[in-house]
Amino acid sequence: MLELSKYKSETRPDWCPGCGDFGVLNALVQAVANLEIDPKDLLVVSGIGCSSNLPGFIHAYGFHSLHGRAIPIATGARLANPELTVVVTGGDGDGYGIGLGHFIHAMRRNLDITYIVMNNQIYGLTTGQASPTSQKSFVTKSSPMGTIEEPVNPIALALVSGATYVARGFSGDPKHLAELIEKGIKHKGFALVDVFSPCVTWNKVNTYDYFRQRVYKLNDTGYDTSDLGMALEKSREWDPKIPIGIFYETTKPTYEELDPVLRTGTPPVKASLSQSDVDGLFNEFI
Amino acid sequence: MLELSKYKSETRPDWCPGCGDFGVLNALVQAVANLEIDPKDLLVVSGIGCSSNLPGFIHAYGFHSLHGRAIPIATGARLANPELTVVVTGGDGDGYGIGLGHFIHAMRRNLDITYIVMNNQIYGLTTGQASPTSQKSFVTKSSPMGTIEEPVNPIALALVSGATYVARGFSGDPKHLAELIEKGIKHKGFALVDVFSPCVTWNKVNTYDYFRQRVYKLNDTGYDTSDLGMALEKSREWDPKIPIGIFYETTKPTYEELDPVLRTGTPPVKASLSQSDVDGLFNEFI
Amino acid sequence: MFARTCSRSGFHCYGLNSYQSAIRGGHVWFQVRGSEQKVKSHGDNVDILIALNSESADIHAPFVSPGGVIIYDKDRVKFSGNLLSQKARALPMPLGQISRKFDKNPIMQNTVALGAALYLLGLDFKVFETVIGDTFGKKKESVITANIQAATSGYEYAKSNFSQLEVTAKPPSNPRPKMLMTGNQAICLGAVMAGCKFYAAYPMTPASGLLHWMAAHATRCGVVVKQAEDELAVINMGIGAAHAGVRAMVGTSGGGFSLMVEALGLAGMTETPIVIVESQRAGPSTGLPTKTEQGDLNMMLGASQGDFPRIVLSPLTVEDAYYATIEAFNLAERFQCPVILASDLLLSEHIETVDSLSKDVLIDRGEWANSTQQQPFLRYRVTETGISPRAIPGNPGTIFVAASDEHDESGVVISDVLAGIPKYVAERKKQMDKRMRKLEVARTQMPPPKVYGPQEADITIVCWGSTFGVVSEVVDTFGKTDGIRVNAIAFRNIWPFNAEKAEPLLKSAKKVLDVECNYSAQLARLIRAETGFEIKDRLLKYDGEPIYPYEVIGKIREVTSRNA
Amino acid sequence: MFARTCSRSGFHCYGLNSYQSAIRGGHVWFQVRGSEQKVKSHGDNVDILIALNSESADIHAPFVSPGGVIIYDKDRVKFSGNLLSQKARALPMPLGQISRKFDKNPIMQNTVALGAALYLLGLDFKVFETVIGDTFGKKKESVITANIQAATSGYEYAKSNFSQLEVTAKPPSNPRPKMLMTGNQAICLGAVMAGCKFYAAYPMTPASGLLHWMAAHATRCGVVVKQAEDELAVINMGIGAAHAGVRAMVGTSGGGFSLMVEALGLAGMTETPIVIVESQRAGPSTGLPTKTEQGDLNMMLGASQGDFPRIVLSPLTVEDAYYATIEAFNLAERFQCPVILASDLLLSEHIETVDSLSKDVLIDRGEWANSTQQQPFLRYRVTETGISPRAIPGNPGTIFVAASDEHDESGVVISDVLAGIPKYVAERKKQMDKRMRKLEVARTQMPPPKVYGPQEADITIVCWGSTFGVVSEVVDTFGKTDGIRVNAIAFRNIWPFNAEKAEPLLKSAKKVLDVECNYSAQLARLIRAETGFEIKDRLLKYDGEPIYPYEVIGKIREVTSRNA
Ligand SMILES: Cc1ncc(C[n+]2csc(CCOP(=O)(O)OP(=O)(O)O)c2C)c(N)n1
Ligand SMILES: Cc1ncc(C[n+]2csc(CCOP(=O)(O)OP(=O)(O)O)c2C)c(N)n1
Ligand code: SF4
Ligand code: SF4
Ligand SMILES: [Mg+2]
Ligand SMILES: [Mg+2]
Repeated sequence: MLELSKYKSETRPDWCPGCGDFGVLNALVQAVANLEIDPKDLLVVSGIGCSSNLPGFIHAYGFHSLHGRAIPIATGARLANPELTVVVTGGDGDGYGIGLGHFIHAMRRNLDITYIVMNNQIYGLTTGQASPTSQKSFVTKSSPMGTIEEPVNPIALALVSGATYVARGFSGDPKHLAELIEKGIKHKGFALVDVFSPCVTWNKVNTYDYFRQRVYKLNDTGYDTSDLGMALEKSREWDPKIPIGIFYETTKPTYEELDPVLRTGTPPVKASLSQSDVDGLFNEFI
Repeated sequence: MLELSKYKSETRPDWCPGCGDFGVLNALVQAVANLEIDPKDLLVVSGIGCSSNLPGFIHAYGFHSLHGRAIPIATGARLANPELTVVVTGGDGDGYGIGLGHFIHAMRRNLDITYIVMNNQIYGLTTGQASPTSQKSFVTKSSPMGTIEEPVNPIALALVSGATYVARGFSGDPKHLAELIEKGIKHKGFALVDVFSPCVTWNKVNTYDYFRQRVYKLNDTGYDTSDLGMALEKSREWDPKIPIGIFYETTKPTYEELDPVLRTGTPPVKASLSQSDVDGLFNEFI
Repeated sequence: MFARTCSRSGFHCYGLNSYQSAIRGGHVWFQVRGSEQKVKSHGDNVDILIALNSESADIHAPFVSPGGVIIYDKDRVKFSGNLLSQKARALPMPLGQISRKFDKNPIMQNTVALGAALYLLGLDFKVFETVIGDTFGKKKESVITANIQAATSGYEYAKSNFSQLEVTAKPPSNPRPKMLMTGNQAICLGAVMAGCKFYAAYPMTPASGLLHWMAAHATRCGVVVKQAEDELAVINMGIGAAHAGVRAMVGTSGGGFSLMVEALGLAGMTETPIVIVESQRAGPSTGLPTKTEQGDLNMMLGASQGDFPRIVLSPLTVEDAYYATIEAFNLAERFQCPVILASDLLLSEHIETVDSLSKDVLIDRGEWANSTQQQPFLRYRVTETGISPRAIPGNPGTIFVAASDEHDESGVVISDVLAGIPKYVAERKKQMDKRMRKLEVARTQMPPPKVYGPQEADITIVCWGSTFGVVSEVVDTFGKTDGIRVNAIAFRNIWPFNAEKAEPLLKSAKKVLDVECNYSAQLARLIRAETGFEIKDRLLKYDGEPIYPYEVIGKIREVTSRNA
Repeated sequence: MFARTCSRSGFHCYGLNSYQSAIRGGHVWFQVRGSEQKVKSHGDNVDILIALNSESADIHAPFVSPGGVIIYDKDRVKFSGNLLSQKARALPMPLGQISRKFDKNPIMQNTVALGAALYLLGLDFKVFETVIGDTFGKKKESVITANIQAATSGYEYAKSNFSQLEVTAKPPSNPRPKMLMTGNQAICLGAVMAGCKFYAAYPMTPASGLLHWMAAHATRCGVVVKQAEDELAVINMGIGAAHAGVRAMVGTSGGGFSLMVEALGLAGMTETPIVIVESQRAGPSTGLPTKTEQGDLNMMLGASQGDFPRIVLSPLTVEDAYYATIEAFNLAERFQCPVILASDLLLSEHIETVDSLSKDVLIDRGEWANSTQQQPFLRYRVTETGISPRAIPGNPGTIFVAASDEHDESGVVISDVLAGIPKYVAERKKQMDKRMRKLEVARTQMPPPKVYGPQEADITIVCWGSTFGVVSEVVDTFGKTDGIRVNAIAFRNIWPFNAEKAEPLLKSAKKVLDVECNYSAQLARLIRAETGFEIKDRLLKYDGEPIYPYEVIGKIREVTSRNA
């Protein structure tokens, strides 16, 4: 294990005291320290949102990009340099709202990246509007009469879209969360870690207490993480109890292993810029 | 039943002879004729693609919009005038590729519209590139070594996203397809009709023959359309047989029934433009 | 609450909130200026500064006006006082101590300080009580009581410890309560008065206020309000709603507008009327989400591929935002094209008293096909003005398809099998000409830019949008008291640009100074592109803060003294 | 295949495909011009017209040059011949009948007609055989044989029935096979020669050819090619790849570029080098997907909120497309900003012989931090040129976060808790100034517009991008033979606009004519915005078809005769 201080950023997180995102940051640091990933080889990519400020708070390379576009940025970076450990962090609005299309397309690619979503069921940074995971009838600034849409179910979407590692954590249990993240990073292929990360300022319903009373660990129930059908069933559980832990895990060839250029082994960023057979290339046009 | 000729457009379809989309057009006409929907009350919205040319080929109001944006256009139109029958038509690239996010968000709204996707597993109009439903290893102009991504499973996505009517048809069986579409339009809430609609020009794998040899009707097997778990299982069936028919059907309040303004009954397009209590409104600012 | 107390007491006022994206803490302050006269900008100085932390105290102390005061928490704020100007006073108060008596929420400190401010300015405490009552109306009675008690304590503390300001507020002789609103609220009010029935948005500072107001007033005003999954959906929903026949509006800031670019052209091509509020903030990219800028003009003018008609209006004041919004809906339907309402953080979020807004709203829905339309119905009929009578789904006899592909008069697409055939090559040109003719007609109907101040001036300031606030204040104050005569040309109906009307105004000016809140003088560049007239003297600010009167005045002095 | 036969025979040629979105049928034709001299445009007339249906025959017959021929299927095409010009000949052939002997695919008719054309022009049949062999190389042997046999039959039929053209092609004395490629291919070749390692795209006419070529050459050239789910993903993937350190390119047309707008600003703000090919087609909106236009310049210049540096190059010819692409990569990395390569359907899709392209490619990767960087590493260090040394993930000692929010020199965002604090207000301004300084430096380095033709001219044509093809042909031919002296100023390095170099050229011209393929004279407007110089005479075409030499000549005559 590397020292946790290796990942300490100069910048103090600007989250509200008590924000769930602190727990996620700590868990991520714990995970990469356990895995002994050198900060220089770690790239943390995010979109925009309170949660998406995370890359600024960890000492590692980072890209704090656009709202909803973290996954394409991460995809490009990973394809250019598969030697990097690429972790994507962001919010529920960022990933399951505006970024939903990218999220699903990324999963069917099974690129070897880890996606951590700080799901607070609210738009935090923009001061409290309904998010795609807000529970039905949730009253916010943009839904004064309560929301009327079915919330997105990220776990179920991941399961039917080809993700090869699907987990859910709770920032109120950072030790468990760190394990989930660590396994997700170690996992070869796309790993989703959805995290209940309470927004103490704008979401007065889905609080730490709310989750403490409801969550239980799949792991404690002798659950089989290789059973997709069962995973789908578990993904629909919410009342009265909510499962956390690894829902599903499987092994499939990664995108990196299948791409005709990447499978040759040289990371593009290290390849020579000049073409090997210039004459042959030019002759194609004659 | 209204006469089919009522829906006949002046414009002859410009699809390649044999294109699966002819079957879809005919089935749609049959369905709206059976339902006696006056062409003036029918709005057909599409994106861009061969399949998205459909609104030009049926005598009804239409909006041939942007690639991937048919669903938001249809959503706006329906919210402005819920007295219209709104049908969205398009391709797999349009709906499951660039438009995937809108597709999923629309389903969780359960707006009462019908979405027909002419799924030919290829980008037809742009002369044959891989689409999000292209089978793995499919060779196209953009994937000369074969595609390496897991195809999108639209049925499964619909099932986990809150769609209340989920069906699949085959344009080689237009009578069955017409029934599915008719039921979809009659259904209160979001209805998806995914259609195997072969592209005879660019997809030489998923041909009429390919499907004729594989499809079977769920209806013929005493299948229970109210069982979500079973529907999910069926959605994963492909080899050796592929189910068509209604996968799942349920009743839930529609968006129109829940929206605080729409549920008052007056379609916004018919509401008076002037405010009823102007003084009260102005006084709020004092 | 303080601003509302002023406006109800019949004062004019202007308030600006300075804050950050981060929800928590950071450096947050709110400044209010009140006066018997209309207040047109946030001004240079503050009369009463309330500092809840040392940082705020240090930063803003130098701006406390002579005769003004700084109120701060004597237990928590370290404040030396030597940053204050000579005649200003430092008034330490036990804000926290008093407030904790009534509620543990630290926000209550504000209320205590407000109470003190009321005393210092000689405002009527009763008016304040009604404001508190209305503000917390829906909350528990106890909250109201606590607030009133806290304010009273502050009032009493100030009364026993400090003397009133010299500049105490003399209530206007005939106190008439004024309307107080933000630019965003003025836009919303204009929209619902214009008959807007559909509003879609995705949250984004500084446009979120539109969504919040609309959502809160949806049922009351009969507006279907849709928070969509992203801005692509937002604008396409708006276009769909407009196609179905309602007046539709969408709102966003620059980043969201970037995502609306493709559909802007769709509205142009299908000739669908739609109003888009673009409330600018400091860019590029995510930039400074809570800071102001006027940096998106180039984008609004260039957005989307190809040539098509669009209209851009930039309201000059909160009051104007109300009228410009109504006008935007009329223009959108008259010319069947997208209309962009260019606001910015300063205009959208600052709060200002407005003189009575007209409740008499003229609605012009443009040209419509009647239901006994001759067949075949030509939705895109080529006409002299370029305007073709519209029809909407549900109407018998006018069935057509709106298409983003090029089409003929009836709407049939000519991009596929017909493209390249001479007849359809000509047809394409006719449709382009027809659409662009609308823009030419609109151009001739655009009013000239607003000339503000004296006819004759030594220097003429050119500006657009919210910057008119500070510019007009300088014209009114400095321009009237100093020897230098100042007037302004404010561009509000920005596009299509009416060069015939603008050019003579510019050419006849003695000296011209361009004042904009962006790096590259985007308006000045537009003016040059359209008239050839180059404005060399420029005051450009792009650090996120609004322009202050003293900056404009300084620049005026510089320009007029040079080779004078 | 015909074009390739010409080029292998040492001729210059230029070919243009006219087609529609619809895959099937429609009105499809392909025109080729060959000559001993360089051919610079599609020209006005055709020497040999092959018409497979009556429609094509009727439409194009008037354009068959005197001495030229029209070949048509005598069994299926009704052709009266009275549309032909005087000296042209109509040559009916049993195309269908002959072709059916070899294959049931109707495409084989083309091959028969090509065989006839070879005879008529006196081209070497052997060269054609090698072309067929290479074209169908990967297909079955039988296909090759069938094609050769079909062509032979056509050749023989023509030989026994018709006489050769008067303008038979004299093979150049020293026949050197020439390279033949489309603009898209030239861009691809330039990209891989410049070391591009990542190409992302979403299919879109007329940029799809880039994706097809790149996908086919991915392994061979070591380029990771990613077809993404949409253009939002495309450009963000490109930016991600560039951030990780490779040279990255993306390609699209106007509609897709509309979706890239937000990320353009991201590249600007994070200072990430990225090359974006924008191949324009006729807009607005979906428009005419298979037709050409130069209508997106306003968008390229205005795209994305706020001010940030971007560079726009518009290659003038296929050959130039190769060099401009290489330059684009160098500029992107030197100035760490997005570079837009403005192509259009005509340039991207027409096929042209090019004189030998240099294989000697200069690569300039700009400024890099070394690994023993002083700490803390300042990724956005304020420098005199605005350029800050870069670093990429994986490098020790240079850890930083690239952020779309405003940031300080080290990359720490100052948009949240720090915004509005005077120190950071100043910091913001410094970063804006730093970024925009890069644009100023780039501006001074931009070459002047290309002056083509004689120094002294009676009329100077202003153009950009692919329109240079037809303009330069007119300068070469008409300009040399007619009494009127013509030259041209072609804008290729469009932005940042180097007014100092352009203005004197424009001002010293006797008469200036703007020739553009768009409605609103977007280049002329840019020129006026930047120099004040107004070009009143304009030849603007926006019906989807490229500009023909005769149109330019007609306009020249009009302008020069007026008050001459
Ligand atoms: C294109 C665009 N639209 C809107 C915004 C405004 N915006 C910033 S963050 C955010 C939502 C944040 O919610 P979430 O992703 O859940 O993050 P959280 O703050 O809750 O952690 C929005 C809408 C933006 N930055 N860009
Ligand atoms: C923003 C944008 N990107 C790309 C395109 C080009 N384009 C037109 S249709 C199409 C795909 C069509 O595929 P699909 O939706 O499956 O329809 P099909 O033609 O197969 O019926 C694409 C990529 C476009 N019109 N707009
Ligand atoms: S607003 Fe909510 S999500 Fe954002 S920092 Fe505060 S607690 Fe966390
Ligand atoms: S290309 Fe394919 S999808 Fe398009 S019309 Fe032809 S057969 Fe149909
Ligand atoms: Mg959130
Ligand atoms: Mg398709």
